[in-house]
Amino acid sequence: MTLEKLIFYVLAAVVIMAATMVVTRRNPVHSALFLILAFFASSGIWLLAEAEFLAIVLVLVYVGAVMVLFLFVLMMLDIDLAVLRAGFIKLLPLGIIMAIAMAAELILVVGPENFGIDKYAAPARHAADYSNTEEIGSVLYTVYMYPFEIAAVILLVAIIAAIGLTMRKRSDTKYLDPATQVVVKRKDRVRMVSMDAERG
Amino acid sequence: MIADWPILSLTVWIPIIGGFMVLASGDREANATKWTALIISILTFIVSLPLWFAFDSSTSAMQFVERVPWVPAFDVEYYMGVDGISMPLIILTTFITPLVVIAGWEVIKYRPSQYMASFLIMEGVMVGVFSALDAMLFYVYWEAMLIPMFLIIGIWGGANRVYATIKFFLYTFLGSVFMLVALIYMYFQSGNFDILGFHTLKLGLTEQILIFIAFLLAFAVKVPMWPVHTWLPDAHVEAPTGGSVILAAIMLKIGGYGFLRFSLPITPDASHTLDWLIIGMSLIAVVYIGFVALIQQDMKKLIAYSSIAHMGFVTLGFFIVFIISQNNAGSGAALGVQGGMVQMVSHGFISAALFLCVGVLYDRLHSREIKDYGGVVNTMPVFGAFMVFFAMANAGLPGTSGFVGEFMVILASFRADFWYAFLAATTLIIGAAYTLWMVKRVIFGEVTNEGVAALEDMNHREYIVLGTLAAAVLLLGLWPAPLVEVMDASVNNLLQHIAVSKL
Amino acid sequence: MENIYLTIVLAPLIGAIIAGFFGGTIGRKGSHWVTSTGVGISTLLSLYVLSDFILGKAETFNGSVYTWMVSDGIHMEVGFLVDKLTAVMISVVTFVSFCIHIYTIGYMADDEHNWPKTSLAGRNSYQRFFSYISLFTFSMLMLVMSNNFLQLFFGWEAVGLVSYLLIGFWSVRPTAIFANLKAFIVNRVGDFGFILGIAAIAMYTNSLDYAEVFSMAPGLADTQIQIWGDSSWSLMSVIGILLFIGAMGKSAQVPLHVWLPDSMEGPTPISALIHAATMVTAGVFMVARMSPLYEFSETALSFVLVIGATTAFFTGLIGIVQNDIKRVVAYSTLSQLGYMMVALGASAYAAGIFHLMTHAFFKALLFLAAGSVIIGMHHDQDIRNMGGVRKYMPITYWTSLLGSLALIGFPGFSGFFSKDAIIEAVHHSSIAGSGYAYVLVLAGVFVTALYSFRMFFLVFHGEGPRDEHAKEHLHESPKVVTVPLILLAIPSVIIGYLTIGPMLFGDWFKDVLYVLPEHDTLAAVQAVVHSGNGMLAHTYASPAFYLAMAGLGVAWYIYVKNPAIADKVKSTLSPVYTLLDKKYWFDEAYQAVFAAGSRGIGKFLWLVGDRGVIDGLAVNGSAYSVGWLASIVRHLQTGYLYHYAIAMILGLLLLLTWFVFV
Amino acid sequence: MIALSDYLILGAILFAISVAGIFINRKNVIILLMCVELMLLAVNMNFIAFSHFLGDTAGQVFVFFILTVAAAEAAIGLAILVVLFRSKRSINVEDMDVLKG
Repeated sequence: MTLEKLIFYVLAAVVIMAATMVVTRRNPVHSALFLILAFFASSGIWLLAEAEFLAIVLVLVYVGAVMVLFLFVLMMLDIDLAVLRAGFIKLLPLGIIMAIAMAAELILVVGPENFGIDKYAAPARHAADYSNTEEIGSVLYTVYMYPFEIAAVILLVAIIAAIGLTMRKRSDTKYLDPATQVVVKRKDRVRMVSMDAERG
Repeated sequence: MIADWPILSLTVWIPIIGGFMVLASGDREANATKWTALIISILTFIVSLPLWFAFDSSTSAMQFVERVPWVPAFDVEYYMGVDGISMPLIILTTFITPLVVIAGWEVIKYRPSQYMASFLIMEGVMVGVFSALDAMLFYVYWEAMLIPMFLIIGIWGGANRVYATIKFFLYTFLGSVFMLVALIYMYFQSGNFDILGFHTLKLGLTEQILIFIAFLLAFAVKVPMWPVHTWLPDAHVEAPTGGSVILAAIMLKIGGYGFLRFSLPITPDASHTLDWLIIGMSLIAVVYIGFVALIQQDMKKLIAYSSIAHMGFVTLGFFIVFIISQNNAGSGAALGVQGGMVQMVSHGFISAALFLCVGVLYDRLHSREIKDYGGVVNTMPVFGAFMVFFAMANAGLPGTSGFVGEFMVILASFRADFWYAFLAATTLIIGAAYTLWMVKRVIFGEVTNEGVAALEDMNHREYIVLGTLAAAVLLLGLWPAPLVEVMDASVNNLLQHIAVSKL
Repeated sequence: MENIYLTIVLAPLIGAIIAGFFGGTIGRKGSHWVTSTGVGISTLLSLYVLSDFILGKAETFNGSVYTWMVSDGIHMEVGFLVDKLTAVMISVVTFVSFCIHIYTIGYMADDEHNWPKTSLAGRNSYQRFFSYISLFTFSMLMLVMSNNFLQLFFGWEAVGLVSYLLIGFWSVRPTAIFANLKAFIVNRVGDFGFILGIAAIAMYTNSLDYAEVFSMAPGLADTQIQIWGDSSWSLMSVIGILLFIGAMGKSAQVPLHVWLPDSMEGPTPISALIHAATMVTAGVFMVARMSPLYEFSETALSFVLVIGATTAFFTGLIGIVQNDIKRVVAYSTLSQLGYMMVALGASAYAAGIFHLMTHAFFKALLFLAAGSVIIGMHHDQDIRNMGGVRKYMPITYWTSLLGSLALIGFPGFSGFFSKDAIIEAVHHSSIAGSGYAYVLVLAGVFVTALYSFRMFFLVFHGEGPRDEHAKEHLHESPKVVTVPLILLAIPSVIIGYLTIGPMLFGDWFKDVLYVLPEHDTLAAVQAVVHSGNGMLAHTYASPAFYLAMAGLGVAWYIYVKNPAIADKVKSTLSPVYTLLDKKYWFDEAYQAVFAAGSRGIGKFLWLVGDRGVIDGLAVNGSAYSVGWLASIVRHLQTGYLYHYAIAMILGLLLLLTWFVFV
Repeated sequence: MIALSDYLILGAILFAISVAGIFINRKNVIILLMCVELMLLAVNMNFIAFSHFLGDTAGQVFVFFILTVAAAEAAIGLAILVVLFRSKRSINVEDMDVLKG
C-alpha cells in the first residue's frame, strides 16, 4: 500500500463519514460544518487526481462562499428543529435500504470489474512544472468560450435574482427616493403668495 | 394578356388586405365601412371572373400558375394555380361572399366592421385553399380559415356559441393535424411540398393507407361525413346567418376538394382499398342523416343535417370510381366525380339560399324554431315563393341545380352497385319529406300567431340576395353543360391518374 | 316544324311566367287572357300537327334543342320527339287544358272567399292559379314531347311540382297542405324507382336518348344482372319494373294510389286537368312509350298487368261508398287508370293510349260537371245533401249523363270502345296474371257502372237539396263553365267511334308502339272484330255490356226506385262497408308505418345515434373522460417536494436496476 | 496505485448517502439543499476521476461549470428559502403544498 493510496483511503473515509454526519445530525449547523469537512476532504482527493485548480476552487468557492451562505441563512432563520426532525427514525430504515440498494447497483456498474486498475491504468504523473490551471485556462477561454460566458451570465442572473427575491421594503424604515428628489421642480416646493402689506 | 396577370394572388389578397382595411377603419363610419366591404367583395368577384372566361377547358394542366420561393430552407413555395376542379369552387367563393356582405348589411349591429372584415379575410383565405399547389401553403390557408370562422361564430353567434365554437374548432383541428403529419411525411419522401409532385410520388400500400387515413380525418371532418358530422349542426345553429352561409356553401366544399386534390391522386391504392369505408359512410350520411333531419325542430339544424346528407352524395360520387372502373372497364367513373363536383357547387347555392331564408325569418321574429312559424305565406308571399323554390331545389327537383349532381351520382352509383344507387336514391323520398314538411309547417297553413301576422315581406336587400341565388340555381339546373365542360379535362386526367397503381 | 314544336311548348310557359311574375300588374283579366292565349296557341298548333300526321304530311321529328350536359360520353340533351303518339298526347293535353283554362275563369271568379281577408297570398290567387295551370301545361308538354329520359324525368317531376302547388293551392286549409305533401312524397316514392330505372338504362346503353336506347334494347334482352346474392334477374325486367314503379306513383296505382283521392283538396279545375285527364296518365304514356323495352320482359308486363287489374277493381269498389262527389270521381279515375295499365300489361299499348284519350275527355267532363254542381251547391261536396239538381242545372245534367255513359262503356260512347278493347285484349293475353286480370276488369265494369250511376242518381235525381237555402240559390252555372262542358261532351261521345279504326285496328301506332308478335293481343282482338262498327255489332257477345247494364240497373233500383234499400244493404254488409269506407286502411297503415315509423327512426337516430353515441360518447365523452382522468391523476400532484423527490429517486433506482440487470 | 474504480465507488457511496439524506430529512429544506450539494460533489468526483484517467481536461471544465451552476443554485435556493420563511415562518416542506392538484 503506497502512501498515495493510504491518503486516498483516509480522505475517502473522512468524506464518507462527514457525508453521513451531514444527513444525520440533528442540528443543521452541524450538518453544514460537516459538509465543509466533506468538501475539504474531497478537495484533497482531487489533488490526488491532479486537479489542483478545481481543488482550490472547491475550497474557495464552496467552503468560502456557499457554505458560509448556508450558515448565514441557518443562523438568520428561527427554525423549529423538532418539527423538522419528526419522522426521522421512521424513515431511517427505508433511507438506508434505498442507499444501500443504490450504492450496490452503482458499484456493480463502476466497480473494479469494469473500471479496475487492470482496465484503466493509472496515468503517469505530470512533470513538476505542469500547470493544471494553465491547462484548464487554455481550454476554457478558447474551446469553451461561449459556455464560459453563459456561466458568467448565469451567475449574474443568480446574483440579481437572489437580491431581487430577498430584498424588501420595510414600512418602518425611512429612506429617500433619489429619483423623486431629482425631478423636483421649484414650483413644487415654493409657493409664491402675494399678500397685502399689513396695515399697522 | 389577361392570363399573365397574377389573378389568383389578386383574388386572394384583395379581400384579405381589404379586410384589414375595413378592420382598421372601425365602426365610427359604419355605413362607409359596409360600402367599402361590399365594393371590395364585388371587386374580388370581378377580378376572379377571368379565371372562368380565360380558362382553357381543353387541358388538365394547372393554369394561372404563380410560383416563387417562400421559405427556401424547407423548399416551401408560394405556388398557386387552378384546374377545372378548383376553379369553379373559387368562383363560387367569390360569388357567395358579396351576397353574405349584403345579407349582413342591417342585421349586424354589433361591430359591423369586424364582421365584414372577417368575411373578407375568410374569402381570401378560402380562395387560397382552393388555389394552393404547395402543401405548406395549403396548410397555412387551411388553418387560417378557421380563425375568421371561429370569430364569426364566437362573437356574432347565438346563445350557446362558445360550446359550438370550441366544438367546431377542436373537431376541425383534430383532423388537420393528422394531415400535417402526412404532408410532412411526404415532404421527407419527396424533398419538397409540391402537391403535384406528391401525385407522382411512389408510396407503398401501408404508407398510402396511413396517409389516406390522415387525410380522411381532415377532410371527413370538413365535409362533414358521418360520424364526424356533429359539429356542423351546432355550428350552424349558433352561427350568424352569414357564417352559416359561408360554412355551408364553401367551407364544406373544401373537404370535398381535398379528396380530389389529395386523397385520390396521392393515395390511389389506399383509396381503392378503403373505398368501401367512404362509400359506407356516404350512404349512411344520405340515409341516416336524412332521417335525423326529418325530426329536427330547428330550421337551421334541419338544413344543416340536409347539408350533411347532400355532401354524402359528393363523397359517394368520388369514391365509387374504383368499383365502376372494375365493373365497367373505366367508363362511367367521370360521371360520379363530375356529379360530386356539380353537387358541391349546387349545394353551395342552395344551402346558402336556405340559410339566408331562415335568416330572413330570424331577423324578424328571432326564432329558428319551426313551431314559432306557420302560415308565413299569408304575410310574406314573395318570401314564401322563394322558400318553396329553394326547398324544391333542395329536394332535387329537375330544372334546379340540386337535381343535376344527385342525378349524375345516382346514375354513376348504379354502375357500381344496384344497392348503392338504391340507398342514394332514397334521398328523393327522404329529402323531399324533410324539406317539404318544414315548408308545410313554416310557410303554409293559417297564420298561427301574432308574430307571424306582423311579418313584413322581404325588402330590396333580401330580394337581391335571394333573387341572385335563385337565378344561379335555375341556370345551373337548366344548363349545367358549361360547368361540366370546364372540369371535364381535369376530371378525366384525375381518373387516368388514379387508374394507375402506385405500388 | 321545329319552331312549331317549340312554340307549342313555350307558349304556355311564357303565359305562366307573365301571369306568375306580373299577375299583380296585369290584373285578373290580363292573366287569364295571357295564359289562355298561350294554351290556345298550343292547342291550335297541336291540332295542326295532329292533322298533318293524319294527312300523312308530317314526318316523325326527333331533334335536340340544346345540350344539357355531356358527361362521360353520355349526351344529355333537351329535345323533342314528335311522332303520332306524341301528336295524340299533345292534342289531348292542350285541348283539355284549354277547356279548363276557360272553365277556370268561371270557377275561380270568387276565389277571394277561400282566403282569410288579411292573407296577402290570397290577393293574387286568381292570377297565380292561371300561372300554375299554364305551367302545368308546359311541364306536361315537356314530358310527352321528350325524346330522352332526362327530359322525361324533368317533365315527370315538374308536373309533380305543379300538382303539389295546386293541391295545396288553398294553403290555409290544413287538409290541403297535408294532401299536397302526401302527394309529393308518394310520387317521390315512385320517382325513386323511376330514377333507378333510368340509371339502369344509362348503365347498360350509355345513353339516355330514346332512339338509341330502343335500338339497343333487343340486344340487351337476354342480359342477366345480379342484384341480390347470386340470383340473376333479367335486365329488362328490372328496368321495366323500376320504371313502372315511377308510373305507379304518378298514375296512382296500388299501393301508391293513396295520394290521388286526397288530391281532391285542390280546386276542381285542376282535379279535372291534372288528377284525371293528363298528369296521372303520364305513367300510362310512359309505359307505352317504353314499349320497346317492356316487350322484352314478360315479368314486367305481368307486373304491370296485375297491379293495373288490382287497382282497377279494388279502388272502384271504394268509389261505391264515397259520399264526396269529387272523391267518387277520383276513385273512378284510379280505377280507369288501372284499366289503362291492364291494357299496357297485355301489350295492347294502343288500347291503353286509346283509353287514355277517351278517358281524358269524359273524366275531365265529369270533373268539370262535378265542379259545376259544387259551384251550384256553394262548395258543398257531399252527395247526400244533393238531389234533384237535374231541374236546376240542365246543361250540367245532360253533359254529366253523357260523361257517365261514356265512363261505364255504354255502347257507342267513347268509353265503350276503349274499355271493351282492353277487356278483349286481356282476354286474349296469355302472360302470367292475365286470367286474374280478366276476371277483375270484367267485375270492374259492373262496379264502374254502379258507382257512376249511384252518384249520378243521388246528385241529379230524387228529392231536391235538403238545405232550403241551397235550393234557392241553385241555378245553372255561367257560360264559361258550361261551354267547356259542352266542348268536352262532344269528344266524350264521338271520339271513340271516330278514332278506333286507325288507333286500334289501323296502322296509326305501327311505328311508334312496339309489340312482339307473340304478345300482340290486339291482333287477336282484330281477328274477331275489325272496326268500331264491328264492336258495336258484337255488343251482344260481350259480357262487359251485360255487366255494365247490370250495374246501372242495380244503381237505379237502389238509389231511385227503392232508396230505403241502400241503408239495409249497408248494414247487412257492414264489414265490407267498413273495409271500403276505410279504403282498406291504406292511409292508416302508411301513416302508422311510414310516416310515424320514419319519424321514429329519425328520433332514434338523432337521440341515440347523434346525441347519444357520437356526441355523448365520442365527442363530449372524450372531453369528459379527459376531465375524469385528470381528476384522478391530480391526486398524484400532492404539492409536497419530498414526494416528487422520492418519485425521482425511485425512478432513478428503477432505471438503474434496469440498466444493471437487463 | 489508486484505481479508477476507487474514485467511482467513492462517488457512488457519496451519492447513495445523499439519497438517503433526502429520504430521511425530507422535511428540512436546508438539509435537502445540502444533500443536493453532496450529490453534485459525487458527480464532480466522477468527472475528476475520468478526466484524470482519460487525460481529458473536458471533465474538469465540466466540473467548473457544475460548480458555477451549483453556486448559483445555492444562492437562489437559499434566497427562495428566506423569502419562504418570511411569509410562512417555517421551512417545513409539509407547509408548502400550494401546487397540490
